[in-house]
Amino acid sequence: MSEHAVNPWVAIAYLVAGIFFILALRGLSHPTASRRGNRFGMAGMLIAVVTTLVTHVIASLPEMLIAIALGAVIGLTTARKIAMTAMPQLVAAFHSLVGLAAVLVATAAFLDPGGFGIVDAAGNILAVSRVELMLGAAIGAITFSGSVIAFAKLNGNMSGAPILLPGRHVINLGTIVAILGITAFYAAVPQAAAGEGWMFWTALALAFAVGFLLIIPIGGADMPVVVSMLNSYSGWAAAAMGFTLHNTAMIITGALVGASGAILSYIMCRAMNRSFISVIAGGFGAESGSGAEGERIDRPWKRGSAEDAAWIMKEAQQVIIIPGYGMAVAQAQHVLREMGDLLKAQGVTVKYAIHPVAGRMPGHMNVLLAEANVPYDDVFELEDINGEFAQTDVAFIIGANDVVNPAAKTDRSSPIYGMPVFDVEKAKAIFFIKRSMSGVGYAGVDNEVFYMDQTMMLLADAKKMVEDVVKALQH
Amino acid sequence: MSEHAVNPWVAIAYLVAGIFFILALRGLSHPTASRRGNRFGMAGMLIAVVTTLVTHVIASLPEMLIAIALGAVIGLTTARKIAMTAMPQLVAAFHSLVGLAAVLVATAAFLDPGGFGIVDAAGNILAVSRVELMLGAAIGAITFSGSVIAFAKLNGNMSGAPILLPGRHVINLGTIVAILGITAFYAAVPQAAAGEGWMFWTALALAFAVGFLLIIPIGGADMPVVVSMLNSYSGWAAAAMGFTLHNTAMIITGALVGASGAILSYIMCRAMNRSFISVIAGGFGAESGSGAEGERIDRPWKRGSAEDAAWIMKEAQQVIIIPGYGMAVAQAQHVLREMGDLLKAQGVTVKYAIHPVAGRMPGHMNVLLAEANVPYDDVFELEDINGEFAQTDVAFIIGANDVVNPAAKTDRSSPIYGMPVFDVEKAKAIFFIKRSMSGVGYAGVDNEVFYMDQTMMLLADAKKMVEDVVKALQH
Amino acid sequence: MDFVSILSIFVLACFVGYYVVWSVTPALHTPLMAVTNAISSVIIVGALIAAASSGTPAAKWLGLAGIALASINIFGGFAVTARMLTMFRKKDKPAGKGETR
Amino acid sequence: MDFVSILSIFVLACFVGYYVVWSVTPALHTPLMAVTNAISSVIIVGALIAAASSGTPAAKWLGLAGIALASINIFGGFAVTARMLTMFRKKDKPAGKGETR
Ligand SMILES: NC(=O)c1ccc[n+]([C@@H]2O[C@H](COP(=O)([O-])OP(=O)(O)OC[C@H]3O[C@@H](n4cnc5c(N)ncnc54)[C@H](OP(=O)(O)O)[C@@H]3O)[C@@H](O)[C@H]2O)c1
Ligand SMILES: NC(=O)c1ccc[n+]([C@@H]2O[C@H](COP(=O)([O-])OP(=O)(O)OC[C@H]3O[C@@H](n4cnc5c(N)ncnc54)[C@H](OP(=O)(O)O)[C@@H]3O)[C@@H](O)[C@H]2O)c1
Repeated sequence: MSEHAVNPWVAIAYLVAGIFFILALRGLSHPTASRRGNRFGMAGMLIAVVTTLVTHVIASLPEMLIAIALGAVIGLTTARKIAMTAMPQLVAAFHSLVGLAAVLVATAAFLDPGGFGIVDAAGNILAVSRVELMLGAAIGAITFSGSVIAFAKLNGNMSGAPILLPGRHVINLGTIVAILGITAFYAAVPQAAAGEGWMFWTALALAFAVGFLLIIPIGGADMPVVVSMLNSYSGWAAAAMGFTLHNTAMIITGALVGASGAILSYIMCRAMNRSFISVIAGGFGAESGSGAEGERIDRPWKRGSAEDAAWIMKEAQQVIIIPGYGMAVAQAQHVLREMGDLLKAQGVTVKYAIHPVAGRMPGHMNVLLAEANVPYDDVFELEDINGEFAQTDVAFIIGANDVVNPAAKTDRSSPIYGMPVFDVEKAKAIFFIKRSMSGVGYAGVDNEVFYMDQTMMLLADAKKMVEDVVKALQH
Repeated sequence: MSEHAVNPWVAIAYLVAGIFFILALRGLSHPTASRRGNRFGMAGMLIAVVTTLVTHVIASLPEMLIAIALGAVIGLTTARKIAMTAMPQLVAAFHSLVGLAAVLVATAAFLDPGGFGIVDAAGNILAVSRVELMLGAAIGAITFSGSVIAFAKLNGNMSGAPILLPGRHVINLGTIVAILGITAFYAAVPQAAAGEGWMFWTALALAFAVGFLLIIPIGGADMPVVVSMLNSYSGWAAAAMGFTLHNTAMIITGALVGASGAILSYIMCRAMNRSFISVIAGGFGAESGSGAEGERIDRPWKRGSAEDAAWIMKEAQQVIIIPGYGMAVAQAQHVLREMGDLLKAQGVTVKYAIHPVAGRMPGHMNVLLAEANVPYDDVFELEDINGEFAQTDVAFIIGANDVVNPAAKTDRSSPIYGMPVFDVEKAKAIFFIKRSMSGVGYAGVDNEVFYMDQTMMLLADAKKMVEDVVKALQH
Repeated sequence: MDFVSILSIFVLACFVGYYVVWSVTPALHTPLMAVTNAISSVIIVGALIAAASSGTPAAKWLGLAGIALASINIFGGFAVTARMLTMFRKKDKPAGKGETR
Repeated sequence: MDFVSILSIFVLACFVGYYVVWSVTPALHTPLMAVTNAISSVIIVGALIAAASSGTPAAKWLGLAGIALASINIFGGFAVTARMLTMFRKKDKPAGKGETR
């Protein structure tokens, strides 16, 4: 087949690929359907790639196959080796690659518009394609440099502290306006006049800079929102390239990914009771988990031991386990599941309760528990289990903090006021695992639950503490 | 502007109209958003009509305005006058009009293809347009004649009894195959050869006949499923015309309406625990509500009076009212709300429980209760209230029958086995309003609840009986 | 618009229809039937084109008849939907007799 | 395909995306992030076109680099999603230690 054949079957093949991507996401509405969904996704990608290969005259098949093989080896190795606790970083890293790929494609189209079929009779790039190319390249560049920073902050290669340049809002806004201005000017120039290259490269460089500038003022703990936002951007970049190439698969995918990132950011912001703007403006979450806010008045609290916990839970009717970020840090999920199994063997009903923003990424706790082979029908969402605490003997809080803070319900001045939280205070007994009394959660606020009558603090690393509980349960 | 201008703004206007229709349906996800949704729908229609008018050279504006005015008067008068209990008929009547309009448009396009811009250089109708026209006309014709029968059966102009012709499945299938065959042949003829007219008119006549033949064997009580199915068809007919006219608004609307009708049919069939095929095959529901199946063994039951009911409900903590088809027939919703208000004034908690297929149309009971000013937060769906019967003093069943029949849970041989039902038998006392002990519900089966210890039968017309209860409550 | 574009639009619209209809609350299923009725009369666009064209008198009259039928549906459908929807009220707003105040 | 068709497809796809993502169960939000990652690498189509074209050597090399980057994402994204999804199990199936049987 020749290049740019207007064969309707080609367009239909791309449409089918797009539909398969829709079905891939649709599968995620339930765990049992999700594996089939993932296979739909793979099939869609295969269709898109094969359709592209068979409808273009290919001057360099060996190189292309080598590039694919190289990517496959790196990708598969990473996917196999990565620890589940490192998922936030991995996602950020992957986004940076999508962003860079979008930049490369847009640049290639700019350099070789004929190959992409976007030239008019006079050999100039079509005006509408100029806008699409520039936007695709700019969004891709922002995604790339932003994701690199997000990766470095999440992976600890860079301090999570926000880096606040003076006048940063003005600088950022100014740069974005400059990019849009150049794009508009570029589109309006009737001929691909002199300076075409200059405009493209300047806009691209500015976009790289903006991605960097936008993300460095944002604290490490806010990175998940940022990662989701960049996910959304990578979708819009793909959609822009889809407009250029008149490719339905790319447009559908772009819209899906764009919506997914935007909705996940929204869900996170809503559950944290913060506005998206305040997250993006940056400067928050610098001190997360560092325990710097030690100026609290000393109040009495009770210390418990692993043996106490084992003894009381063994006698309980129902135990609800509430995991949080600390469980992920300590990698305590496997031993936690072991503890749950031991309790179940004693006839105790064990349930896991997961808050929508427990951990540092949507669904973070679910994946870790699943990794530890906790069956998903033992795992409950906030609204499904919150009514049960009054009939529960033990609430076992492991590395969670903000998500069980009653200040969210009572204290209007609290930064987390209005966020839905677990009603752990209704349980007969509470065990609270954290490393120290001075450590705070993501929001950096004190927690009334520490000082309640029915609470026993289990101060230690989460994994160590649960191992001790397991030992105590075993004899 | 000239005819068939390829002005992108025209296409964008139709797209906007389509999006407004999406938003109209989206509004129905909640009562408070629904009124705004309806205004979106009107705005979308206005955009579509105005766009069409300004982009065509119009030879006959006065006639067109008269036609619109005529339609407006008839439509608005009907909408204002119609009783809420007559909604099923009204919907059927409206569908028949959509179907007929689709037939008229397709025929007009067939007679004047030039005006629709669907001719090739030689002046023949394009092959793909021929298929679309023929399908649009045929689906429209089926919708029309089917809806007319459905209307007549629902409105009582025609007996609800199924009319079973011998060999009807063979006849129907044969006719449908003939229509498809003619369509294929018509599309394949290279020129608009002689016989073009003959083919179109034959297919159209056959389609009218099929709509008629398909629906007469179906019993009156199954009409709601049929009405929904015809709703779906009218959508597909609109979509087919949208393909012909390359009109985004029509395509989007067609898909929305098609999906809506299909999903509502599916919901009804699922809730009735019957397959769609068995409904369409017909012959069921002939004797609905006629009480013909009187061969039941006599078993002891208790008769109650309006005074008994008033006395016991006044003393109750919580009363759950379960309305059904009989309430609609008796038009008892207004006096029922009055009864509820009187009980509330006595400090009784009053809730209304609505089964997904109570009545004869999806959402039938909700509209009637809303008409009687029952606030929608007093109205609960099956799964939200079914757990409460054990803590409920009185279940007040008014004109419902099948939806409270425990045979659906216990008796594998019952025609309604597997349909979810209200657990009324867990309530401390049950009042059951119906006209006679011999009358049965839609499914024509006996109901264990009549004979239970805690049940009192209130035998009378529903409206009359509730009026008596209200009187008894008032002194 | 070429056929494949239209097909793509149609397929995606079917997905949208599927999701948007499932998100309708069961309490509003009757208004849903009424409003789908109204919007499916967008077929009036075809009738307008037929009536506007000066090609064939027969086509013109068919178009005018189509306009009238579709208009009944449009006005009737939206009006009856609006009538039903205004009936759905929340508890706090005093309803019924309270309205005459 | 003209611009308006593409725009229509895009707008409808946004609606589909909205609904389909909201229907994802919160427990699978992490796999969702991974799989959207994988599918957004459909941008590889553009990289393939660039690499296939014999127009400009620079464009070809950019395309090849794009292919490699997108492939990392495709293979890595789908594989890590599959790895996560196989972890989600129901109760009745014996899991964990039971697997070695
Ligand atoms: N999930 C998301 O998508 C997302 C996204 C952005 C932000 N957030 C935010 O993250 C927070 C999540 O709440 P959360 O309750 O899961 O966590 P959290 O409030 O951040 O609390 C973490 C707790 O774990 C303890 N901890 C840390 N390392 C530990 C270890 N090795 N062993 C034992 N304990 C350890 C900490 O106390 P010590 O230091 O004393 O040990 C702290 O009490 C929310 O505020 C949420 O808004 C979530
Ligand atoms: N909602 C839908 O979309 C839909 C669609 C299709 C089919 N259906 C079917 O319709 C049935 C609906 O169940 P349902 O419980 O609402 O109704 P039902 O089972 O049909 O029972 C109606 C009851 O009302 C009584 N009744 C009739 N007129 C009355 C009057 N004027 N005053 C007092 N009582 C009167 C009848 O008994 P008497 O004759 O003794 O008075 C009968 O017991 C289900 O089987 C369902 O599958 C529903």
